[in-house]
Amino acid sequence: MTDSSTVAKSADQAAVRSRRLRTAFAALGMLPVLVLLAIGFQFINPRFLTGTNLLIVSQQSSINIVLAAGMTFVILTGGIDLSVGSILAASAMVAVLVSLVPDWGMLGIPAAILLGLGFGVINGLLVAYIKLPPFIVTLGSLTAVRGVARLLGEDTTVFNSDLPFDFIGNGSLFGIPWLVIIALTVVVLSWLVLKRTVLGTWIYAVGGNAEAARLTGIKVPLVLLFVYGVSGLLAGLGGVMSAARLYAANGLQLGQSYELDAIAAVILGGTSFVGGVGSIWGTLIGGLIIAVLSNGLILAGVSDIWQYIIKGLVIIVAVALDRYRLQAGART
Amino acid sequence: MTDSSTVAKSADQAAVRSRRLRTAFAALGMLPVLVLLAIGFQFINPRFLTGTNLLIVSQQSSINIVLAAGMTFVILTGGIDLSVGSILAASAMVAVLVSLVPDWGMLGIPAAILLGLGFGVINGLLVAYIKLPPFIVTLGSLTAVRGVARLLGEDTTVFNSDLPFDFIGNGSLFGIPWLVIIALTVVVLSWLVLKRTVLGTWIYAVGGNAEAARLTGIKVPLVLLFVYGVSGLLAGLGGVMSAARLYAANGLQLGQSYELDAIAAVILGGTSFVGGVGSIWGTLIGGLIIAVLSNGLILAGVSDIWQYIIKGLVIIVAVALDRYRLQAGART
Amino acid sequence: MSAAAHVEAPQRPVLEMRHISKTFGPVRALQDVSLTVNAGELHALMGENGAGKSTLMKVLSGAYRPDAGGEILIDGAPVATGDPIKARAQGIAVIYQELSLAPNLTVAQNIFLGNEPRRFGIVDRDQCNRRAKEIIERLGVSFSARALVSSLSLGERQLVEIARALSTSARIIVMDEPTTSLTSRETDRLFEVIATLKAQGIAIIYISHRMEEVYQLADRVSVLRDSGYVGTLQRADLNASRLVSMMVGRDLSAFYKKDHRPPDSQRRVALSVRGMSDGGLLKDCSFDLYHGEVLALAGLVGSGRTELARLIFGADRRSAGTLELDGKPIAIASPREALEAGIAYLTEDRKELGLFLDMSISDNINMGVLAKDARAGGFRDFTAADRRAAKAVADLSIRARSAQANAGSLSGGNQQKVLLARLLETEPKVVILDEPTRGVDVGAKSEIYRLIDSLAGRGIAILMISSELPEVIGVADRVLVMRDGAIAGEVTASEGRPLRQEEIMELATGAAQEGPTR
Amino acid sequence: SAKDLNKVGISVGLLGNPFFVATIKGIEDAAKKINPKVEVTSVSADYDLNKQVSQIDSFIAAGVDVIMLNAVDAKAIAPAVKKAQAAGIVVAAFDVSAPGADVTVMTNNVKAGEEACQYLVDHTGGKGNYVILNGPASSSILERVKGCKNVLAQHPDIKILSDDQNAEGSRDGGLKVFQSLLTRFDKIDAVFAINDPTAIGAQLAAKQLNRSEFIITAVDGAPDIEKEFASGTSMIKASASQDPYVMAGQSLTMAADVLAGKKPAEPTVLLDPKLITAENLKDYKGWTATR
Ligand SMILES: Nc1ncnc2c1ncn2[C@@H]1O[C@H](COP(=O)(O)OP(=O)(O)OP(=O)(O)O)[C@@H](O)[C@H]1O
Ligand SMILES: Nc1ncnc2c1ncn2[C@@H]1O[C@H](COP(=O)(O)OP(=O)(O)OP(=O)(O)O)[C@@H](O)[C@H]1O
Ligand SMILES: [Mg+2]
Ligand SMILES: [Mg+2]
Repeated sequence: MTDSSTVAKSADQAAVRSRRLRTAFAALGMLPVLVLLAIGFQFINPRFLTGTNLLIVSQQSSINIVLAAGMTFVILTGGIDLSVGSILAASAMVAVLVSLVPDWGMLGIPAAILLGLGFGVINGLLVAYIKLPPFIVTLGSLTAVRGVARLLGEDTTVFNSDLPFDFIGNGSLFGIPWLVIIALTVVVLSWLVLKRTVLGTWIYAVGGNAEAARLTGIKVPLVLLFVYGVSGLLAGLGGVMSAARLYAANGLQLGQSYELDAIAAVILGGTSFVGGVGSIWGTLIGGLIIAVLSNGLILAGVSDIWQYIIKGLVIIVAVALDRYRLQAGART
Repeated sequence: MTDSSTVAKSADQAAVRSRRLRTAFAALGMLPVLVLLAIGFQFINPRFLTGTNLLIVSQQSSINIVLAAGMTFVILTGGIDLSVGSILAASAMVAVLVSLVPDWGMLGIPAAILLGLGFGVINGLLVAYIKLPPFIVTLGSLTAVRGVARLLGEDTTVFNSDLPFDFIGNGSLFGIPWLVIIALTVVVLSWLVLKRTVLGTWIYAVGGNAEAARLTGIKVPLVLLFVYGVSGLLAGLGGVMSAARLYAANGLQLGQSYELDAIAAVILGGTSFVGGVGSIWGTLIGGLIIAVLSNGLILAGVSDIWQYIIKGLVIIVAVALDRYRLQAGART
Repeated sequence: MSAAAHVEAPQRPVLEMRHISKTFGPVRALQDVSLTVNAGELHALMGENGAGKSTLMKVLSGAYRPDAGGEILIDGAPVATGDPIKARAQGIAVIYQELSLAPNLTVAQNIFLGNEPRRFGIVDRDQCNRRAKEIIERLGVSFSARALVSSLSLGERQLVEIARALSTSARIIVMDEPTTSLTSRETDRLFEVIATLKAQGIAIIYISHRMEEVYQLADRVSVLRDSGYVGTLQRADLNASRLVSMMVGRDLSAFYKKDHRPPDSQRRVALSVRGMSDGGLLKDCSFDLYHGEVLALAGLVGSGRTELARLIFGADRRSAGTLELDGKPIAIASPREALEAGIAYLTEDRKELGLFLDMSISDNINMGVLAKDARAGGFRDFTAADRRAAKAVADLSIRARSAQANAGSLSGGNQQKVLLARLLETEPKVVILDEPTRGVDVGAKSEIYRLIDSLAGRGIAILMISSELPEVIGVADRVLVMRDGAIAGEVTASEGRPLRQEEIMELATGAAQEGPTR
Repeated sequence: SAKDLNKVGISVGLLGNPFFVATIKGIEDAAKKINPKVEVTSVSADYDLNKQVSQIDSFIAAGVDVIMLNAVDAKAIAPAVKKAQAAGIVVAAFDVSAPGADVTVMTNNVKAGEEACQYLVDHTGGKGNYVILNGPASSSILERVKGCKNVLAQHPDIKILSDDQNAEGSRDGGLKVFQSLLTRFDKIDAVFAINDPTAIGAQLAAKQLNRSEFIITAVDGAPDIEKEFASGTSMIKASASQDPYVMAGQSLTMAADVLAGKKPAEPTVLLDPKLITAENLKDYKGWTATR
C-alpha cells in the first residue's frame, strides 16, 4: 500500500513537472516565430533591433494588444466580439469631446472607458440573457456603434491639440512609453484574473463545456456578461489611448477592422476558437508578431502591395510552423 | 406484431410529415422578418414595392447571395472563409484584364472563376491537410490575395467599356436580370448538393462531429477541400458578376469587407456557427434582408449615420425575434 | 466482491418528488411520476432505456424545469425547481450519465468547479489540489489531480465525476449509471464509499442497468416504464423475474446467449495483430483473433484497451506493429482503410466520437454506406436509406418517435443501438466492440448479446472490450487481459472449466505476481 | 424640358471625413436657396464601387432629380452615370471627375501637389532628401503625387527616399508609417503628405522621436491644420487648400441650371487651390466657416 502510493506520488510529480514544461512551452507558442522574424528583419535592416525602434514597435502594438486582451476573454468562452473597433472609435470621440469641455479635461478618460463598458455590457446582455449568437450581436453593434461614433462628432474629426491626457499617448515613464505600460498592465491583470481567480476558472469552464458549467451551478450568463463587459471596457481604454496618441478622433475612420487584428493576435497566440483553451501570454506574442511585421516590412523598404502579400503569407506560415512544432513534440 | 408495426409505420409517417413541416418552418426562419421589413418600407415610401425597385433589390443582393452560398458550405463544416472579398477582387481584375485581350473576350469568365477556385483550393489544402485554423488561413489569404489583386492591375482601375459579357451584369432574360438568375441558380444547385447528394450529408456530418465522421470512414479532408473550393469558386463567380456590372475592377477597393456581409447573411439565415446545422434557403433570406435594409433606408431618406444605427439594430432585433419565435414553438 | 453493509434505514423521507411530468415539445419523457427517498437509504431506480430515469434526475437537479403541477419537497418543504444552483444549495449532488466535465480543465478544477476553495476570489490552488487528491485517493485511482481531463480515458472521467459529487457536502447523491465504464476494482471501491455515505445518513439514488449491483446495494427499488411510475419493491421482495417483468412487462429467459460454436481445431485466424505499440502507453501487443469467435479484452480502467482497438482500426498513429487479415498483411493508416478492409469499430464514447447528434437517426445509421447506396452523380438514394433505417429500427428495437428524429433526442441505450446499426450496415468481417452495452438496459443488453452471438455464428470475428466481468464471462470464448498497456495474459475456457472471474482479476491487477493484496 | 429641384441624392467616397461633411453642407445650402423644401439624402460609398453603383440604382428608384456624385473611381463609374442619365436624372460630379457627368466641379489636384511641393523646394534650396507619404490610390491622390513629382523632377539634387508607403490618409496611418520611416532614414529634409491628417500624424511621430530637421507640407486646408498654423511651432509649413463648401455648392447650382434647361457654357470647372501658411492664415475662410 505505502509502496504503491509513493510510486504513484513520484510518478505524479513527474507527470506534473512534464506537464508544466509542456504548458510553458505551449504558452511560449509563437515566441520562436517572433524571434525568427526579428532576426530576419535585423539582417535586412540593422536598425530594426535598436532601442528606439523596439519602443516604436511596442508602442504601435499597444492598442491592438489591449483590444486583443479583451478579445481573449471573449474567445475563451467560445464567443467573438466584432464591435471593438467601433467601440474604440466611439470612446475616442467621447474622450476628445469631453476633454474640450472647460475644466472637465481629464474626465475624458473615465467617460470613454465607461462608454466602452456600457456598449460591452449591452453586447453581454444580448449574448448571455437573450442567448443570441455572439457573431450576430457584435456584428450588429459593429454597425450601430459605428453610427453612434459618427453621430457624436457629426461626422467630422474632433481634435484637441491641448489634450490634458496626452502624456498617455506620447509620454514615457523611465523611458518606457505609457502606452506600453498600459498594455503590459492590462496583460498582467488579465493573466491574474484568468489564472488565479475563481472567475477565471469559470471562464475556461464555460468555454470548455458550457452545459457542464451550468450544471455545476456556475452562473454562465454572469460569466458571459463579464467577458463582453471586459472586452468593451478595454476597447474604451483603447479609445483613450488612441485619442491621446492622435490628439484627435474620427467617428468613421478610426478603428476600422481593428477587430480582425485583435482576433488575429488572439488566434496567432494559440487560443482556440471553440473556447476553453488559450493564454493571455500567447495573445501578447501574437500582437507583437503583427506589429513587428508591419514595422519591419516598412523598414525593409517593401512596397505597400507586397506588404499585403508578405503579411498574409507570414501569418499562415507562422501558424503552420507552430502546428509542426507541436506535432513534433507530442501527438494529438 | 403486424398491428403494432402498422401503427408504428403510420406514426412514423405522421412524424415525417410533421418534421418536414417543422424544418420548412425553421428554414423559413427569417421570412416573417423580411416581410415585415418590406411592409414597413412600403409604408414609408410607396415606391418600395414597385417592380423596378424589387428588381434593383434582388440585383443588389445577388453578389452577396452568391458569396453567402459558398460561405454556407464552409460554415456548415464549422469553418469560416474571410477571403471571399479579396478573391472577388482578384477574380474581377482577371475577368476585366482577360476581356481586354483581343479575341479572348469571353475567356474572362472561366479565367476569373478558375482563379477563384484556385485560391479556394489553396485555403482548403491548408485547412484540410495542414490542419490550420480556418480563421487564420483565410485571414492570411484575405491579406495576401488582396495584395495579388492590387498587383494584377498595378494599383489602378482596369476598365473595359465593351465588356463582352456585360449582359451578365446589366442584361435580363424575360425581364429577370441575369444577376438574379445566376444567384438563384447557385442557391438551387447548392440546395441540391447539400440536401440530395452524399457529399452534402458528409458536409453536415463533418460539421456536426468531425471526429465521428472520420471514424465512420468519411474523407474529412476531401470534404473540407471541397467546401473551401466551392467558396473560392463562387467568390470567383462573384468577381465576374461584379466586373460585368461595373465594366471595371479595382484591386484595392473592390470587395472590401464583403466577407462580413456574406457571413451575416448566413448567420441571419439560421446556420449555426459551430457547424452541422443550417440551410441554404435561410441564407437566401438573410441576404435579401441585408439588401432590403440598404435599399429601403435610402428610399426612406434616412441619413447615412442613422442608416448605420438602424441597420445594426435591425440585425440584432431580427435574430432576437427569430429566437423568440423558436422558443414559443418548442423549447430546447 | 465485497458485500456492502445494509444498515436498517430510518424511515424518514428526505426527498419527495410529487406528480412530476416533463415534455420536450411533442415528446412526453415523464408522466406524473412520484418518488420518495429516505435518509440513509440507497434507492435504486430502474427501467428500460428511455423510460425517463435520467430525465427525472435532471428535474431533481434543476437542469430541467418540470411541467406545471409537479413539486419537489426536501425535508417536507417545497423547493424551487429548474435552478441547479438552488438545488445544489439544498444538498443535491448529481453524477450525470452523459459526462459533464470541462475537458480543458484539470481533474481538481473539475471536482471543485463552481465550488472552488478560495480566498478573496483567488483560487486556493494548493488546497484545491490537496482536497481533490484526498477524494480521488478514496476512489483508488491512478491519475493525478492535476491531469487535464481531456487526457483521461472514459472510465477515468467517470471517476472524476464521482469525485465531484463526493466533494460537496450533499445529503442526496444521484448516481446515474456511475459504473458503466468502471471495472470491478473501481466498482468495489465505489461501493465501499457508498456504504460510508449511507452510514452518514446520506440518501443515494442509484440508476443502473446491472442487476447484480442493484441486488447488492439497494434498500428499495423503484421502476419506471414508458415515462410512468410502475412501483417500488422493498429489498426483501427483490427478485429477478419480478423486477424484469416490471421493467419490460414480460419475462426474459436466457440472458447471456452463447449458441455459436466455440471454435474448433480447424479454426482460421481472421486478424493477426503483431507488436502493436503507440510510442507511449501501449507496448508490443500481439494476439490472434479467429473467425467465429468472441474474444474479450479485459483490464482495469486506463489499461489501454481502447487505445489498442483504435490503433488496430487506424484511428491513431502507431509507432510499431503489423496486421494480417485472413493471412494477408494489410496496411491500415486510417479508419476508412480499416472499414474498406472489413474491420469495423464501435466507439465507447458514443456522444463525442460516435453520433451526429443534430442529424436524424436514419442519417446516422446510413452514414457508413451512403457512397455504396448512391445513385449516379453522387445523389442519395433516400428510399434505400429509409429502408435500411426502418429495418434497423425494427431489428434492434430502437425506441424513437421516428427514424427522422434527431439522434440527440434518444436515450443513451437507444443511441448505442443506432451506432451498432451503423456498424452492421457496413457488413464487416472483423468487429471491434468497445463497451457495447455501456448504459444499455437489460432487454436491449440481451438483444445485443444475441446479436453478437449471431454475428459470431456467421463466422465474423469479434473483439469485445468490456469492463463488466459477468458479461465477459457470459459472452466471450476467450479473454485477453491487459495491464499497463501490455497484454498480461490469456484466459481460456475449456471442457468442464468455465472462465473464472478471479483469474481475470488477478491478471488485470497483477496480483498473480505480487501475491494477494487483501 | 425644365424641371424643378425637389429631390437630391448625394453619394460620397467616405462620409466620415470633414471634407465631405463640408461638401454636403455646401450642397444643402445651395439647394435650399433654389427650393427651400428640397429633400436631400446623402450616403457614403465607403470607397466601394459596387456600393456606389447600388446607391445610384437606389437613387434612380427613389426618383431623385439630381445625383451629386463624388465618384469612388474616376473611370469606372461611367456606366452608372449613363444609367442615371438615361433615367432622366442630372448627374453632377464634384471633387472627382466622372466621365459623362452633366457638370463637374473639382479642385485642381495636380496644381495642389505642385504648390505644396514647390513650397518645399523653395525652402530647402532645391536639394535634399524627400519623403512622399502616399495614400490609397484614388484619382485625386494620384494627381497630387503627380503634381508634386512634376516639381521635384526639375531639381536633380532632390532625392526621393520613399514614395510607396500607404499612410491611409489618416492621422493614425501617418503616425505609424512615419515612425518607421524615421527609423529607416537618418536625415530627411522635406516631407509631402497627401492630405492634412497624414501630415499631422507625421508630425506627431517626429515629435515623439525628437526629430525636427525637416519641414512638411500637405493638401487640404482642414480645420485641424489651421490650428497647427496658429500654434506657430508647427513643422507643417503649408497646405494647398481646397474649398469643399464652395466647390460642391457650385456643382449643385450648375446642376440645377441643367435641370432647368440652361446648359452651362463650360461644364467642367477646375478650382485652383490656395496655399495657406501661418502668414496668410488670417485671410483663410476654413471649411467650417459659417457662410
Ligand atoms: N432533451 C431532450 N429532448 C427531447 N427528448 C428527450 C430529451 N431528453 C430526453 N428525451 C426523451 O425522453 C425520454 C426519456 O429519456 P431519459 O434519458 O430520461 O431515459 P433513461 O431512462 O435515462 O434511459 P437510459 O437508460 O437509456 O439512460 C426518451 O424517450 C428520450 O428520447
Ligand atoms: N486523448 C488522450 N490523450 C492523452 N492520454 C490519453 C488520451 N486518451 C486516453 N489517454 C490515456 O491512455 C490511457 C489508456 O486509455 P484507454 O482509453 O486505452 O484505456 P481503457 O483500458 O480503454 O480504459 P477505460 O475503461 O477507461 O476506457 C489512460 O491512462 C488515459 O489517461
Ligand atoms: Mg439515462
Ligand atoms: Mg476504454
